Amino acid sequence: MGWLGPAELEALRLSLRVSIWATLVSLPLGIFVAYALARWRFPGRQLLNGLVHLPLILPPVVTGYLLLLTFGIQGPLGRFLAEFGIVVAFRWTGAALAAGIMAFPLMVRAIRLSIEAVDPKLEQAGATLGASRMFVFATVTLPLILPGIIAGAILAFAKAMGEFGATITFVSNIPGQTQTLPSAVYSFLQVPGGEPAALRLVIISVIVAMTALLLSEYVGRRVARRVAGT
Amino acid sequence: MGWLGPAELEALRLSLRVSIWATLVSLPLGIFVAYALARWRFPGRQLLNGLVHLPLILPPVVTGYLLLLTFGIQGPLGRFLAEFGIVVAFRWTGAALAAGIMAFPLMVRAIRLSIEAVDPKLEQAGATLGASRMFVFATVTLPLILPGIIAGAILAFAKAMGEFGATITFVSNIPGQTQTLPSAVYSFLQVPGGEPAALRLVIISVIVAMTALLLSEYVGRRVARRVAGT
Amino acid sequence: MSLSVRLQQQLPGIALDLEFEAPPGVTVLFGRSGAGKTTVINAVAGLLRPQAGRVAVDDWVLFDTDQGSWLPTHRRRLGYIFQEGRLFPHLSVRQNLAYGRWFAPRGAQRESQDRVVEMLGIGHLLNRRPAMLSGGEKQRVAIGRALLAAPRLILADEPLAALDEARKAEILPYFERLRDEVSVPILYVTHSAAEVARLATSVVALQDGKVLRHGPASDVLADPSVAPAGVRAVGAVLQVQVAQHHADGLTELRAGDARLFLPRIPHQVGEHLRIRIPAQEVILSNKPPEGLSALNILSGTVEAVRAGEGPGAIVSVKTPAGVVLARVTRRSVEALGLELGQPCHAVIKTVALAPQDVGGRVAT
Amino acid sequence: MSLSVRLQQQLPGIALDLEFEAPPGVTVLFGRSGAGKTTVINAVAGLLRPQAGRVAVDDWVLFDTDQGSWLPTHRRRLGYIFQEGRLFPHLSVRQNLAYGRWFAPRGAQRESQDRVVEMLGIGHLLNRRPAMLSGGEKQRVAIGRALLAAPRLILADEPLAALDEARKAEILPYFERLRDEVSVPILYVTHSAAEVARLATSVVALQDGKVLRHGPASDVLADPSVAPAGVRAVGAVLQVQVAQHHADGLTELRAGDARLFLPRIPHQVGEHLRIRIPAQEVILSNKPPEGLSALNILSGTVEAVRAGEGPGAIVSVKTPAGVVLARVTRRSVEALGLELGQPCHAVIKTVALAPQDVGGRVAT
Amino acid sequence: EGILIFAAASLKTALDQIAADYSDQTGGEVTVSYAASSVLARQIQLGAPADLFISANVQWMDVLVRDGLVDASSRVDLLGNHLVLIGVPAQAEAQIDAALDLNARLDGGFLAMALVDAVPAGIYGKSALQELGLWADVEGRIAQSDNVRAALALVATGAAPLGIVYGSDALAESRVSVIGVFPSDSHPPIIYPAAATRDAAPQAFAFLTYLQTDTARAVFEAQGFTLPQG
Ligand SMILES: Nc1ncnc2c1ncn2[C@@H]1O[C@H](COP(=O)(O)OP(=O)(O)OP(=O)(O)O)[C@@H](O)[C@H]1O
Ligand SMILES: Nc1ncnc2c1ncn2[C@@H]1O[C@H](COP(=O)(O)OP(=O)(O)OP(=O)(O)O)[C@@H](O)[C@H]1O
Ligand SMILES: [Mg+2]
Ligand SMILES: [Mg+2]
Repeated sequence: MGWLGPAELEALRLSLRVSIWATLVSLPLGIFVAYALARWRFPGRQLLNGLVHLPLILPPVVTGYLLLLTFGIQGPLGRFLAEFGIVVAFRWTGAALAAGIMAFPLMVRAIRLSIEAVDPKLEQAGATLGASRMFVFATVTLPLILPGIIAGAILAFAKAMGEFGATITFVSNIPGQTQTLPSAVYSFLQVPGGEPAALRLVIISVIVAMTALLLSEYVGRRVARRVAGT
Repeated sequence: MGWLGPAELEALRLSLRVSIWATLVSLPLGIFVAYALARWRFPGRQLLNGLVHLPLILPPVVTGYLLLLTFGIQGPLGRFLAEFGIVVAFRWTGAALAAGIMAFPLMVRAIRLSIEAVDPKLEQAGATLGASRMFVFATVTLPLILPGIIAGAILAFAKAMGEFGATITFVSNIPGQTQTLPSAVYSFLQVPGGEPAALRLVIISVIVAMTALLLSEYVGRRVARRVAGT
Repeated sequence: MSLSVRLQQQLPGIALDLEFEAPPGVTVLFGRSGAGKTTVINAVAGLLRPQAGRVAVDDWVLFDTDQGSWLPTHRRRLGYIFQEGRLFPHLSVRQNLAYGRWFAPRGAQRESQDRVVEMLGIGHLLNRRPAMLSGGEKQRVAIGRALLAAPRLILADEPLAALDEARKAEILPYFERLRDEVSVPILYVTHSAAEVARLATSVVALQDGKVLRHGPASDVLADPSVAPAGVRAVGAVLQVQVAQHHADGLTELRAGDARLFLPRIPHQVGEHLRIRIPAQEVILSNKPPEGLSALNILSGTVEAVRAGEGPGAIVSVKTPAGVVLARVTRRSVEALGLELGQPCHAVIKTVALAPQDVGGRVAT
Repeated sequence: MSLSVRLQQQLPGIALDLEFEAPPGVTVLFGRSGAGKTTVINAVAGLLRPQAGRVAVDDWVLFDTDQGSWLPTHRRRLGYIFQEGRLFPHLSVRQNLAYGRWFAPRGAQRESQDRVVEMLGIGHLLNRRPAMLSGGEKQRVAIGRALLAAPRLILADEPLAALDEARKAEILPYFERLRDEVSVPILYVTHSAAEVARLATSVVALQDGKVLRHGPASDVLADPSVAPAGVRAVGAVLQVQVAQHHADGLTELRAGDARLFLPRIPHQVGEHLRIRIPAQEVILSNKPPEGLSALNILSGTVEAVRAGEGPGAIVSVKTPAGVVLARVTRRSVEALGLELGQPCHAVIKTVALAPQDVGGRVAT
Repeated sequence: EGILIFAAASLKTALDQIAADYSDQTGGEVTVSYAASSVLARQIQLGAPADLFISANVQWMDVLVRDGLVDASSRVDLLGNHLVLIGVPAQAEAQIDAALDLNARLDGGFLAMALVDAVPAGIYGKSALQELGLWADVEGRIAQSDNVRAALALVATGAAPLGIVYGSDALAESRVSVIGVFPSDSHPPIIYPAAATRDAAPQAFAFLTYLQTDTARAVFEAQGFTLPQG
């Protein structure tokens, strides 16, 4: 990677860290929300659904601004978290939060669709054998939706790798802290002669995201075949 | 709508036009690509898959820039289309093109997942009754994936409503031609004290996108119930 | 343990409204396609919440809409064999079989897995996935999975329909053993008259969501008005004991003071069994028959003559072996003068008593 | 039209390697669960591409791996009744039924939809979706859908397994009529001996992917070594004509120079039929029997005695009505001295000849 | 401990170099977060831990001064810039005055600018055109980008024949030529103000001073910036 300067390497490392954390931390919640939306009928279901989709609909800058207002140093949630020693403002954790939130709708949708494709009759069969809802979920539903979870997670990862607008608006563009690859690309594009450097970074991030996507296709297909037992 | 100035109304109307066209025009292609990715094995399949996902992975500005290079007045495809009298540069059609391309991966993924959930045994049953592949697709696969298509289309619409980075880079911001709601929001956010105006526009676009999403949930569920016959 | 069921449920096609008591043993639900059999079983399993009703095993209430009580499916300790298998596609056959064991209470009486596997002939399939099984293989695994869950209530929806005769003949005794040894109530749907006759302790005949007839198997089956099972299923059940195995491949049974021959059966000398003698296989004679190929001739007196709507009649003959039923034509009833108290001889072909009709062990 | 099949295919469990010719009429595939029956049918349908083989209807080649020819499924003009229904969930029953009609060539001989609907008893279901049907109802619709596609080749995989006896009895004649009137080859999988005996023109017995025995139904069924169908299915088929309907509910048949009585059947006087007389229902006597409830006594001479491995033997008796098979014990064979050329009397219970065993019209 | 500077994105090349020089000389560590002035100002409003703010326009600095978020006494007008009219190389150089026939030069094409009501370069450009009496001629032919670099890209790729950008931007782009420089009295002075924030670390003042040394100014000038008059 002699091709990349230390600052750029730093940005790549940070982007990977941010995206991986964003994906892993939001995954359990994503599965839970997807399941709730797919299988439960409860008041406020549509509200939850709308909320989940919000980051997809809003211009990223607006999402970033709203994050700044709520999770910023003076924001209500920001202050609340700070009491537990968790600071996200202007930290890489904040970048992960922004990326995670921006990727969340994609993750939830992918998982939800795969849950809806599971035949409830199989879950019923599990229940007749004595398995509680939780156990049926863990042993029947979860394995069957594994391909969907993988797809959703990788999609979220790819989206997180590319996230820019909300991140820079929320946690700024601080090298080593919050300067992810896309932010670095932005910085280069703002100055004369910065295009080659920007292009280099774009190629890097495309390679990373593509690798993840193709890998997920491959893994997803293998898992799907294992799951279908063919 | 006395609440909105004429320029803002114009932006809303334009956003709706751009998003609806982007969705409708890309839908047939989206279904085709989703089907090819889900059911066919051909060389270059992974390449196609990667290409489809590119807009998701690239920073929007980069996508916009690439669009400018290929579909711009001087771009090869731009000049090619111009021979047929189709000009997209600095036109609302260009905004629709950008929005459509940005939303395409989401649309394809949603439709693809729903195709993969269709039991090939039903398609086989159609074949034994004498239906060709095309006919089976039209009469069995298509109706069964209708909920997925609706979901994918609305998702694409919502995404198109919020698209900003690629659009402004590609077709700029020409009031009445390419100034969509998100561009207007961005403008307001650039100047001190512009927040209330920006908020107003954000609320409008959220209402539109949310209505579409909830409608799609509702229609999707009804269609799914009709399809499942329960 | 006995199962009591009361249900009311409005369906698009029919209105379900029924009530029956299933005594210990096998209660066969039968009725034409669409009569509501699967719906009843699903309600007992808790997969369907009926508009009104109550289901209880003794005084363990599974649900009671009057009291608003409802036990979720997984607490009902079921073994449900579905009409369509429903194996878990992502688990191997072995894992499918093991699924229910997780939840069986520690002390629960439980089948040995090896034994069930052997009986079902699925030993060579244990490492396969369901997608790689044939239709019948799937159903066999589904049966095994339900049985291994140590259920307190077995629900079986046409469990043997997809199986070949030979396999049926192997699995039927297993259900019989369950019926006779374990006190688990079994609710069993089948369209096969042979299975009804062989397994049923009691029979519930459904028609359009209502109970058409309900009672001990012998009563319901002997009733020609209950069309669905078919008159061919009518038969008498005799208590017998294995007396001797002969060298020419026949087994001799002691039935009361009489003897019966039938093709060799695998039971040990001295064992007590029940055998079903299909009414249809019995010929009556008013003279002691001679020179017939039939080895079993029981002499007795006519106890009852029931004429159906068709050309046939069911004649009960009291013999030293017990009461034997014979299905003959009304024309023969007149020709032979078969009246109450009249002495007569029942001729039963040896080969008509195939091993299939030999019931399992009887608690002595 | 006749169907020729040659296949080789390696499966995880078994190696399929077989060849057979299916003459016009119904060719029943049977064999134990997992023997490869569905696999064969799928290869004929083109749903599975075998490693090697050839399938043709007369000289219309469906595929031939030697020549590399392969007709896609939808050009094979099939009517495939699947083991698991496979109805289109998004279409109503009516639309499911109509699906195949789109593709039938203009001039194709085609069943009237009304007639099929009535026969299958699905008239009241036409506007429902498959999810609202019971298991048996689904299967009936699936049968209708296949039949209405005007197929040139019918594939049926246990089509009646999910149906009740009464419904089976209603649908079987329909397959018989297809067999007798339309020259479409029918490949039919079943585990029911009664269906085999009733429908089969020829029988292909499969075991572990190989053809165990193949030939006309009567030959294969009379062969005790072909275990799967069960010896109980052995029987003789007689050509008869309806002579008279009696007032007491019996129908009199002319069989050669002899007469047979059986419970009233719906056929018209003068009609030609085939009836199956199960070997098991026949008792032999070496003296003219008297005072028996059985109305049918055919006198003849012993033509052959085939002893199986068990205690039983099949005795062929040449009577004026045709050859009748009787299954008796070897002990009886000795006791009665049943040897070649020996005169004897075959006793057949009237009620044993139930309408189920009466075949459909015979082309005269 | 080092200091964190929030700086307008267009300063990146120059400021990176100056910060590196400064570190070499003093050992003091300087981290710079580059983003749009509006984004940075808003982050400071909401508690960002920045020590120094360098804005690309006066308004946002005024807002922060008004809110008491920056140390008003430390405020300096650090840099200035020219506004230039650029074109594809075929365009001849010309005097920028009221006689300029922009429409003839556009020849039906668009004039690329930054957002004329929101982004500083666009605001300056609009007032210059108004001052010169050219605005009415071209008002309907302006393609507005979200930042001045994107406007430059429109001209560089040939999508627009003319554009109005900063002199510092035009300098390094070989695909465009400068047609002429707008008279500095045709628009409000272009000023990059700098100030230490309310809670700035002491080193921030040192660096602010360093920015005004001749060494630093030389670097800015090499990148095409001018020094503030007076
Ligand atoms: N998709 C599959 N992949 C691999 N092996 C299979 C597959 N389907 C079936 N088999 C195996 O191939 C053999 C033949 O299966 P097939 O379905 O043809 O049996 P069958 O005769 O139809 O049985 P049944 O009467 O139980 O339906 C079986 O041993 C089965 O385990
Ligand atoms: N999910 C459903 N929704 C509405 N009606 C249904 C549903 N399932 C079945 N029915 C209808 O309810 C009636 C009873 O169905 P059920 O499945 O209990 O029949 P069954 O006795 O099990 O029949 P089979 O022997 O064919 O399996 C039928 O008339 C059927 O059409
Ligand atoms: Mg049922
Ligand atoms: Mg099969």
